[in-house]
Amino acid sequence: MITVSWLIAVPAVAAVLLLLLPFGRQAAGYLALLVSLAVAGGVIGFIYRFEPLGGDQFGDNIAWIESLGVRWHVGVNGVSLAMISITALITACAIGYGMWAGRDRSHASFALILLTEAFLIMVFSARDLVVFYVGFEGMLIPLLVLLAAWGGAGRKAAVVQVIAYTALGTLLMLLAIAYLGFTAPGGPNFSMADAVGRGNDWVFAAFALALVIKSPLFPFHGWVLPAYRESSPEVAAVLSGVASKAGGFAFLAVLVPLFPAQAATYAWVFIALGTIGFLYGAFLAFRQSDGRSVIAYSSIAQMSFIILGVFLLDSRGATGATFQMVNHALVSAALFLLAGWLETQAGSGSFKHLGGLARSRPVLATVALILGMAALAVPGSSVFASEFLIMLGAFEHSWWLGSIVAIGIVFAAMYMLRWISAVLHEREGDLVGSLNPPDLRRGALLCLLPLVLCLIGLSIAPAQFTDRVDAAATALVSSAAKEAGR
Amino acid sequence: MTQLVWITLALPLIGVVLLSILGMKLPAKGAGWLASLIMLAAFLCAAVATIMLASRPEGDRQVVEVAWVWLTAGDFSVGLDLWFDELTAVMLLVITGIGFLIHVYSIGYMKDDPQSRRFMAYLNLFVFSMLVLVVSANLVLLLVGWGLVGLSSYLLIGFWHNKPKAIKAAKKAFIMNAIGDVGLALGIFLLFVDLGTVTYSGIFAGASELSETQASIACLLLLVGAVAKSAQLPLHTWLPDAMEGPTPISALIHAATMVTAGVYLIARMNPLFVHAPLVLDLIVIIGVVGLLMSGLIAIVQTDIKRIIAFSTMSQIAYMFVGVGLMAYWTGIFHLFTHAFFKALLFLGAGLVIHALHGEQDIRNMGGLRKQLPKVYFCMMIGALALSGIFPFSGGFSKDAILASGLHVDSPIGWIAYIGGLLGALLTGIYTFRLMFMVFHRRPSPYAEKVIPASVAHHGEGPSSMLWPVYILAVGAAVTGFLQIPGVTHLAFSWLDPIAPDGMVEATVGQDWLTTLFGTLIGLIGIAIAYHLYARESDAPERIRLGRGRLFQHALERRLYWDDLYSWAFERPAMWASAFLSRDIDRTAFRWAPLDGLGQLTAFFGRSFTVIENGIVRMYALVLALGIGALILFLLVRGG
Amino acid sequence: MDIVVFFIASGLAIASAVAVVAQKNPFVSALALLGNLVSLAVLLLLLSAQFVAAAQIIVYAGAIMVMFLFVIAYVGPRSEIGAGERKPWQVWLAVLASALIAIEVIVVVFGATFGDWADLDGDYGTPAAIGKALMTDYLLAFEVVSVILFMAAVAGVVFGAGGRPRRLSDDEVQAKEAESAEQRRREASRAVLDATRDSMGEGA
Amino acid sequence: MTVGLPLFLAISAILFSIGLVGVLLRRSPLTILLSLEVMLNSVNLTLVAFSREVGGSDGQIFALIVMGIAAAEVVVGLGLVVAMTRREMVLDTDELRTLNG
Repeated sequence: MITVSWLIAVPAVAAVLLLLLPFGRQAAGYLALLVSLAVAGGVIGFIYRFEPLGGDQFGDNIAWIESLGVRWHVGVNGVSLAMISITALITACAIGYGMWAGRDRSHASFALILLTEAFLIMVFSARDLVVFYVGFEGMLIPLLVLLAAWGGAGRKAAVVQVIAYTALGTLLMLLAIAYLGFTAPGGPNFSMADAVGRGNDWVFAAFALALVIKSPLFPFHGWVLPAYRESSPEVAAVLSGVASKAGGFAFLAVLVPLFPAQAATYAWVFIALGTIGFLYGAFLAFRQSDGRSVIAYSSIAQMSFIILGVFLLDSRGATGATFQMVNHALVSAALFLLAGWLETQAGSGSFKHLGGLARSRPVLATVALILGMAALAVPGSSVFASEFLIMLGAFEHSWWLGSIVAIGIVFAAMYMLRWISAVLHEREGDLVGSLNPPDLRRGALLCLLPLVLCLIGLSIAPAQFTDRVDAAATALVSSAAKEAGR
Repeated sequence: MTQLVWITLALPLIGVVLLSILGMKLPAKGAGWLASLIMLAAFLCAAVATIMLASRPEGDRQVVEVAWVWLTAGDFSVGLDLWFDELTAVMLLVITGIGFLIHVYSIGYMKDDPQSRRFMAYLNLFVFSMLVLVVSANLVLLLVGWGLVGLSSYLLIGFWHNKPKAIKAAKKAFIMNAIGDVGLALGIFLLFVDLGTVTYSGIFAGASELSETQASIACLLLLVGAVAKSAQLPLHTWLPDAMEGPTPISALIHAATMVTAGVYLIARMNPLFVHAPLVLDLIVIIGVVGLLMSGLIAIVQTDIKRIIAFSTMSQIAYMFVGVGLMAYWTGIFHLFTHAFFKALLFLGAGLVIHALHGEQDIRNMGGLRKQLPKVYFCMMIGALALSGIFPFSGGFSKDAILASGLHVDSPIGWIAYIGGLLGALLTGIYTFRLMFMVFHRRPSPYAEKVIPASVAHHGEGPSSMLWPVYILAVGAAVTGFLQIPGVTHLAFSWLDPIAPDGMVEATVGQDWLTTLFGTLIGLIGIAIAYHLYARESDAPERIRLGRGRLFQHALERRLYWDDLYSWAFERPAMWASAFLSRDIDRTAFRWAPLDGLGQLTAFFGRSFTVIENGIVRMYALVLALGIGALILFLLVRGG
Repeated sequence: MDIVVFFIASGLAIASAVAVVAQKNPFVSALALLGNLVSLAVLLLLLSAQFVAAAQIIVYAGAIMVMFLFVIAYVGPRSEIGAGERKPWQVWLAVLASALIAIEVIVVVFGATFGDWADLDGDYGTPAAIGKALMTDYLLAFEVVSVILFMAAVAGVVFGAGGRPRRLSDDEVQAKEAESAEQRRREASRAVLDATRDSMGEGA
Repeated sequence: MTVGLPLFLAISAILFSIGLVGVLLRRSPLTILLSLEVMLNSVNLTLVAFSREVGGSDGQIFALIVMGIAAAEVVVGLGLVVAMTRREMVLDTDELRTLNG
């Protein structure tokens, strides 16, 4: 019986092997791809066997560090499954893209991506605070190395930015977890289930601040832009697609259930910040001068929106937030791959040099258009479905909140249309002629296609997703909702 | 029967998929015919389904079917629900029928365009979206269709994507419509919060439980959506710009189908709107003001398609008046006839533009009657129908709307009646200004130069472009006979069941009286147009430079709506966004934290370089001092 | 009797220690340290630690100090480093720290109550007793020290002899020669200048 | 016997602090090593004095071992001085500041 521990162990072991053994570029790529596909296969098995009402599944619970009461306790519920699925998918696509693009010291870069995957799955399946913490902070290490070693020209400053922001959060979270673990009755105990409701306001604040920074939520978004813009495309895809979702996931699956009283009391803070961030990010996105900045700001907006959804503390908000995390992961990963592809092929991502790409590039135009339309939540898309749920939840929370948030739809339309037309339409940019190959070809296309197909599939039948997730997501916020008197 | 509707819905989608996948493997013409045949099949299915619906007893013509659940969360669930009744049937016929004709027309119109396959795929996508909009049995699915037609409209307006103006217009249309989507979505949220359901049947059943305030707010929000989609005041500015798209698009989307979705929405939701009488009055007022305003603006426009676009706005405003007066059937009836004559006018205009190699300015036309007689004849039918001249179709439908105003006999009714008649005068003037300037008068130098060669080359146009025009001309001429006051009664009786609370129908006498007035006023308008524009005359120029020149200028600037939006929203938003991202975000959120951290580190660094200077004995000194201090501490503490 | 010896010896020890620290010439410092060691040996004898005192004289004064003197002789005059540029606060802080420690210890020592000296066995402090302890209870420590000493000896050889003087490239040699020639010339001229000035001064 | 343990300890502390001043203030490695010897010796005195107070030989053994270590330290230290000399470096500890941050 395959448990989720396997999905963590396999990529981790493969990463170590890749780092230690002298693989050639081809061999390393194929091994990494194979491993990531194997993980994806395992996840598909999970999806197939998953019982929506069955609580935690595919888990393990064994002693790990006995003297500290730390247990290797992992499990998968609906929300975890959703996040693990996109992790597996996006990692596979990122590795595929890395193979296609060809990196120096490729075995190391693939190993680090696989390591990130292992840590991420650890975060998404953790049922013990220490396991969670190790995954949450551990994933930063390979990502930072990837950024520092394979990033763009401004990578040094970007790394400093990221470290400066996240180090603070890390420390606070560690303190919060230590408090929860060591004040447990009957000796140290880090089990999440036993920590419910034991924290006070300060612990909540420390924990929340760490997540706010990681997500990121306005006003702690300063590190996002350089990090996303300077990473190589596949790393940006992982970073924005999954790593940032770890923050949103932790809000929903760790913070709110662990601190129901505080979550209910201070929900308004997060709702306010989420609303501001949603509108702020969207508003700023439409004056950026290159594709990746537009997508980065839209990611800030979307993450704020997701957290807003979590803190609505109802079924609509929680399910919608989970769904939105998945959708946004797919969209932003694909967009970053696409924008990165364009940037590397053309030599610049600036709108000044691009434009008119739709002409005689049908595949590129189609993919870009589908992604753009999904990103602006055109009705009927899966992004629309999830945004609709969150906004409906917001409207049920209070009509004015729903009304304010709905303005975001217009902003999203504005910046995405600007991106589409700046890249695809109008006059042809001066660097467009140098694109080689001129259109998306097999290699890069194959990395994008799974993401696009998943989006289309989710658009056709979003209920297939929400049915599996609804029970778990609702359960996660139910105690906080009770505290809030809803 | 419902299977047929499902097939109707599925066919265009299959078309999209086929055209996208086969793509370049198909010859351009083959793609066009494939798409057209699919549309024909869809039309036939819709027609058969309608006949089957008609064959059912009158009280039993409302079919609801759930295909699958699309989205769930807690107690909220949205299905792919189908709603098939008389109104849906009318819309299906219009969409697929006119859609088919325009597909055929497009084969000829786009034959020289290398991207015609993409065009056909978009067209099919549009038809699919529009069908989703009208067959939906719940508001969310309607919103899906609503958004998808906006998307297809965006794609098609911006079809020639190397034209910056086209792309700008497409974006403008999409964003305006997004504002409408927001209104509609908020309306749906409100209804769900109040009633706990989003299905039509649930809303209709619960509508009477709503207070008037609740119902009014919900209706107002729905109206925002309707106004944006139907290009009514104050969200109308996108429609004239949308004429940058290919002409068949203007005919199909921006005249016959999509822009009438607002009317459809109000007619569809009539059991709800009944509970919001103030909103209904507001709709009438929006309609009256809109029809007068756009009629006036149309008189001074010089672009042939823009004139027709403003006329579309004006005609949809009539439909708004109709539904606002609770005479829903008149609105839908006018929608039906309008689809024919307006598509006819657009397609005719497309033939003219085609013959003139893309020239759209009517001042560069003139005298085309001789070279394009068939086009002239067909467009004349359309123009007469548009001007509401008896016995053409527009006359019956428009007069039915105005007669309802007379019948209602309230202040609002009188406003509608008088405003509508004034509008008829304007309609006559601008329509025949167009006709006279294009087809009569002395040919302009440009037309003289271009036309003979063009006609000699391919006649008035390829037959794939001419035949749809002929068919539409027939439609524009005869569809009005569905409802000859006192004789036939089909439009009312067919649509009557859609309004459970009943709807307004004028008496036969009121009808004929209005028809008389309407025709007379229309003829007066035509006469004025003849006087001013049919012959060479300096009258228009005198007006232009005379006492009314400020007014003239205002009209030419479309009453400054675009300038208002530009100055009130677009520019401040652009400036604010640039300011925020360039000055605030970069300094406050990106650099300040890092810079602050850097300053802090540097400060500590500088402070410690005094002792951390690499000289070992200084380290030892610190060590010794530390030991001394430690012992001192222990001593003082008395340990 | 004891107390007189104690004060004389400790006075000598302190004086010689000050000399070690304060003398500019390391040769003198080393000799002062020798005096310090001898005074300390006297103090150790007062404490009945005959063997340690003997070892102090033989090992320290005999072996270690000789090594010091050799090295000082080898290094020569460049071993003399004056006070140089030393900031006054450094001096004050160093003195403060040292004085602080000394005073604190003295305060503690005189504030505490100790028992009387223990009664001694006959062989207390004799080489036999020490040797027995070293070879039984403290064998491991003894062996470890011997290993450390051995390693230190190896290290001393490596440091002192293994490192080859940096060989200068030809260019550098030439540059250096030119520099020293220049310097000689300058010194010579300065000497002449000084002499002239002196004579002129005398003349004036 | 009239000389008490506190006197020995006090002398030891004074010697120790004198040596410390030397270590802290002198810049010649040779002088520093010499000052260090003063410090070590003062500690030896303490060890022996306590040993006498208790009446066991442990302290004396300890003092002997300190001597051994001191010898080792001197060997290494002097080796370094010789190496510096051979490399024509200035014998000034303040010049060796690769440790600075």
